[in-house]
Amino acid sequence: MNELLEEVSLVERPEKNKPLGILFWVCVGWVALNVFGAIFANVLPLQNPLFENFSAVNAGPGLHHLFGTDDLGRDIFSRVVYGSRVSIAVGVGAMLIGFGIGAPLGMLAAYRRGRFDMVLTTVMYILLAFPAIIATIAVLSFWAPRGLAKIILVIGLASVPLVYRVIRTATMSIATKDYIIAAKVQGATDRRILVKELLPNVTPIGVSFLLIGVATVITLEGALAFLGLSVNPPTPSWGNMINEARTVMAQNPWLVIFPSLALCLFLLCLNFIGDRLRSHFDVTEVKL
Amino acid sequence: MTQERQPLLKVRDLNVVFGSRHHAVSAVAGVSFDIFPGETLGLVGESGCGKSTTGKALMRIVEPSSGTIELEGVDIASQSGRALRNIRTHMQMIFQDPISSLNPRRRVKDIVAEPLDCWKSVKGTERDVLISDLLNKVGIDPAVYGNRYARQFSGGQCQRISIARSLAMRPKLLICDEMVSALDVSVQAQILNLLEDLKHEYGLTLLFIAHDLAVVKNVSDRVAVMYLGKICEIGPGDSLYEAPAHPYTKFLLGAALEADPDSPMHSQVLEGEPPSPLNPPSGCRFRTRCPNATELCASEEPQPREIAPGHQVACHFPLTITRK
Amino acid sequence: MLRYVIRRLVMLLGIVFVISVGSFYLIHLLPGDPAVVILGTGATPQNKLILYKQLGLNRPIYEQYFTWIGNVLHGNMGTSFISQTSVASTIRAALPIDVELIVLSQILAFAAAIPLAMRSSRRPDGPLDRILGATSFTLLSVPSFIIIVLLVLFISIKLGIPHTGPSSYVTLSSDWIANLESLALPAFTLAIGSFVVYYRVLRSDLIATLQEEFITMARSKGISQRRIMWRHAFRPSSVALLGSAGVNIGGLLAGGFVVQYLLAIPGLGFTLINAINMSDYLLVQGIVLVVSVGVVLINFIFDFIINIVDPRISRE
Amino acid sequence: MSENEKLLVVKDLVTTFATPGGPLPAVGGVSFDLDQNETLGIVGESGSGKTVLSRTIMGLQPRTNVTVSGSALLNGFEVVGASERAKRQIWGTDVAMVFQDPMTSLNPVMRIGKQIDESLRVRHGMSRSSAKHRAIELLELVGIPSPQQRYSAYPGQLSGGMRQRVVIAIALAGSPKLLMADEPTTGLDVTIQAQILNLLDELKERLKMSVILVTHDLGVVATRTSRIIVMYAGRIVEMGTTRDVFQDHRMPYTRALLESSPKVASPSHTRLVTIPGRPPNLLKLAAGCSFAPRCAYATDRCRQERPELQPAGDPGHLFACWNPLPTTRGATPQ
Repeated sequence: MNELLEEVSLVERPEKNKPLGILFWVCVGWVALNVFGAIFANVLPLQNPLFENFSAVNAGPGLHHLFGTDDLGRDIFSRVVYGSRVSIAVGVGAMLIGFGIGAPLGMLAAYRRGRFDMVLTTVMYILLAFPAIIATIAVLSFWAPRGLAKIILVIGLASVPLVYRVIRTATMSIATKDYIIAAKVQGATDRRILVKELLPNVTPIGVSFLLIGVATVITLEGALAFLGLSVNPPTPSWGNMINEARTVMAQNPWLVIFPSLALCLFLLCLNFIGDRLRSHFDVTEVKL
Repeated sequence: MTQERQPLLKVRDLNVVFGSRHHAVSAVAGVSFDIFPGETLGLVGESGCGKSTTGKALMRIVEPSSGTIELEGVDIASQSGRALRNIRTHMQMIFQDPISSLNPRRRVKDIVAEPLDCWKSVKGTERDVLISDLLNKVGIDPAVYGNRYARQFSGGQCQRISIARSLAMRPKLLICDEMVSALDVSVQAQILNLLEDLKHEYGLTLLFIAHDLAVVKNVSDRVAVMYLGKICEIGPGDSLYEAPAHPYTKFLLGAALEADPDSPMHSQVLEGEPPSPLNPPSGCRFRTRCPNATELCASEEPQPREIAPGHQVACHFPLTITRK
Repeated sequence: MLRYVIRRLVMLLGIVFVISVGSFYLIHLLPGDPAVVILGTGATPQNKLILYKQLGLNRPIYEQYFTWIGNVLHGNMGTSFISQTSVASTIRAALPIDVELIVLSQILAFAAAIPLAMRSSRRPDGPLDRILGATSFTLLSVPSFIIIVLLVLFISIKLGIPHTGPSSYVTLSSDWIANLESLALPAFTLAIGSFVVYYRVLRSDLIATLQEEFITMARSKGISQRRIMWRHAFRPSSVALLGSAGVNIGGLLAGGFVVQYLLAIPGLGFTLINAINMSDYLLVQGIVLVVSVGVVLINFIFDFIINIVDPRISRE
Repeated sequence: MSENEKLLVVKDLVTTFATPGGPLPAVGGVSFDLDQNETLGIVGESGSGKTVLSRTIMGLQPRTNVTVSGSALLNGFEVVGASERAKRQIWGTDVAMVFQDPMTSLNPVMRIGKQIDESLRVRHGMSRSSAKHRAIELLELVGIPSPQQRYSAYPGQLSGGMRQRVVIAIALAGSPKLLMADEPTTGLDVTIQAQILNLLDELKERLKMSVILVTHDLGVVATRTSRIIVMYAGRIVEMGTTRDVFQDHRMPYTRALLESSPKVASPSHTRLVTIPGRPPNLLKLAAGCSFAPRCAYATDRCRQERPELQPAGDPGHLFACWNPLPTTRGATPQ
């Protein structure tokens, strides 16, 4: 069908890009709101997430406590907002490390090819074969003491081979295009080609993968929290809030439901934005 | 001072080998030719014959494994770094796929200005005037289309933009690699005429690579025919088409379709398909499909020899030439 | 084909070697005295001495490795200083549970994903495709630990259905019905995650394949729709599916700990978490090695299957 | 000849795609017919609707976002509006198709022998061994060397020309009465193209088929068809015997098409006749003649009123133009 359509209407090449749609902007808004909350949690008129109000233990959602309180009387709404800090910090921080190292290497390897590419790619593929989750857990569990920075660093480094592979594949599909050869022929330097020709075309792929990567890392952080390998209580994170609430969820299901909802909505929005960008920029499926 | 014209481009014994030692494919095997200033040399052959690779090797887009490529006496094959980048601006190339030869995320003006910006040779308003002028020359209104992105254009328009870009540095030699084969006939005619006009206006020398015999004849002064990595015949277009000396050229011309119901049907069709370049036949590479092949063709490779002024053929038994 | 398999086998051995070195030196990458890390809190001077002797920690580091790998190849991964049991036997007891869980979940996931993807790809953007698209996309964003928690919350606690709650694992050999009941919840949870991936990958590939000219060609032969889907569209569309299945199954082996931990299913993941909590270094090391090699093997096997399914790949 | 002896009768066929930009009339009302054992050429540039037309005649248009109206009576079977199930009965036996690109029209993960004998076994109920036997015969028929071994090859192991022969073998498996060849030689080299065209000619005579040759290349149809249809913007603009279309064309577009392609016989540097502008956007078709904006002879009438096909003297020669070129027949009466 597409081929036939191209045949009949190729006159003025139609914009292939689908419009982004309202839902996309709703998701962007939601993500922005979460990030805003995470950054300005201190400044916002929120209750202290660590304050144990024993006069209001296990309260349901209401006016005073929007999402209710937990078994120690702590305000769940403010804990959810504060909890987003850890998730977002880990997700964004780890991906920044991953992209900071993996993306330039991937682009360079795909553009330069030759021995540089061969050696680097072999190393990365071996690292990729090593299950990143297991390695992360093993390192985090024996590398005391735990802390946010260490978690970000370990997950970030573990994501480098994956980012490298995605960016390298994406760059290679672009680097063989005639316009790259044309730029070379006009006497453009390698740096100019990387910045002016390759980067603008790799960026959309990179951004959509980055967003989906952030979502994946946040999920991983949640899993680590369940194992007690994320930040230490009482600092709230979405993961450890859900984990702590499990024991009392029969009595107070809100304790589980609100942080779960916050986590899932945030992940959903990230995935949706990433997915929409991918189809908008006509990027072929890049597998995670 | 000699009376004889000096060639603009002198290619001697060009070889391009792809792949590793065990799977070596010699895509171009000892190709030599000259291109004189102001002329158009057509390079024609079937897919896989190495014509495109030859064009790319001249620009060092693929690395030649041996041979010399002299542009006005300077050997391109031995240049590197900035010198190579510099010498490349004297030669430009237009590609087969008009759409993929333009960066979809850049504006038309910037694409055409790219060579100037690379060298920072022309700046400011002078640059803008030059770009507008180039776009006008190829029939694209710079005021209307200059700020559009390349992805919004059709194949024919993209090819016009490519031509404008290639002319920005005032190259001496333009290599056109199947530049009209992706276009419809009506658009193809527009582009071919445009190319002819610009050739005169800019005093260009062209290497025109294509598989379409009629198109090649139309644009070329001289034509070279390639088969399996080698040039089998080279000569002035009109005489080569009228009286081909190499059996392969004759078959190729015989297979060409004419839009004329009275033209003869293909009575003599070349049988079989070209052998694999991984394992080319000994001696003459065409001998496995040639009706005139003998023992000699298998044992000894025919060297190019002149059968008429400027008309060379690499065949032990060239077809008899009947001249008017 | 044979050349390709041999090349991949050599690569596999190389990767396994690197993994074994990685697992072995994990301890040296960590700061502090290895003996303290290994023995954890129970590091008496006497134990330390035994350990030093057993592992040869005072000998050159490469000799330590060869001693260790030699033992591992003989099925001896050492004896845990915490539980005083052989690491190999602990792993042997736990591994079958993982295998069973993975097999069950994959059967469920494929059984749902393949027919549904075939249905929805026949009418892209049709009602079924839209519903499944939205559902799968939402499920994609729900981590397995939340699914488990919510399932336990609603099924076990609210509805009070027995046998599906935590800590009810029964071995396959003792009572297979009870075993299946106890694995139903974790297998279902893992199946959801796999289903989402498989459905989405297969659907988009099938849609692309169905637009190919060879499908029109098959239609023009006058053969039935069912035959076109199964004989012509499914196989060329299944390369990405198999690739993601390889990655996903490896991921289940490596990342199955969440579900196992939450439901107290004593598989490798559960054992791993316990070992981490007990600071049982040797057991962690053993599990890391086994799981890593397992993941690599799974990827290798799936690569091999992909090559059989699509002869284009090995030719390239 | 009466209508029921015609192999194919097409009347007012319209194919419209539903696109995000609105309805797109890829084929906008086409009528013609085809005799038994005749070779008809359909010529047009990309965007002329020739490929969509050929698929619609077979009922092979995409199944979603397409509406078809009019009639296409193929060997007595009404294709338009027929269910997929009903059309399966004519596919392969009444009509078969040879596709443009042999790289994409063969299933890359299925052995070529299986692709040939599939319809023999499924449709004609042949046994495994007799189907294989027949498939090898077909491979031999289309000139594939060592067909026994080729039977179990994958398409990727064959060259483009060989693949196109395999596609033809598949099409011939059900002994069709009409062979629809859509740009059968476009991706092939000239020498291979000549081989394939000769093969099609030979098979047509041998198997008493009719052939519709869809192409953008006038050279392909010049010597191998008895009649030609010229399409522009989804409509027939001229139709007649091959000789009429080439030598006595009345529609300016036909002439422009003929003269804009370079000829081997004309000398180097011959200036080509060009058609200014580009083919129209089918989403924004104007009221008058679609070719008017590019036509040197266009008048106000051309821009406002669409010309219908009208007879041009010679039997079967029709053209759609208000200001036709003068006929050359008067000058040299036969």
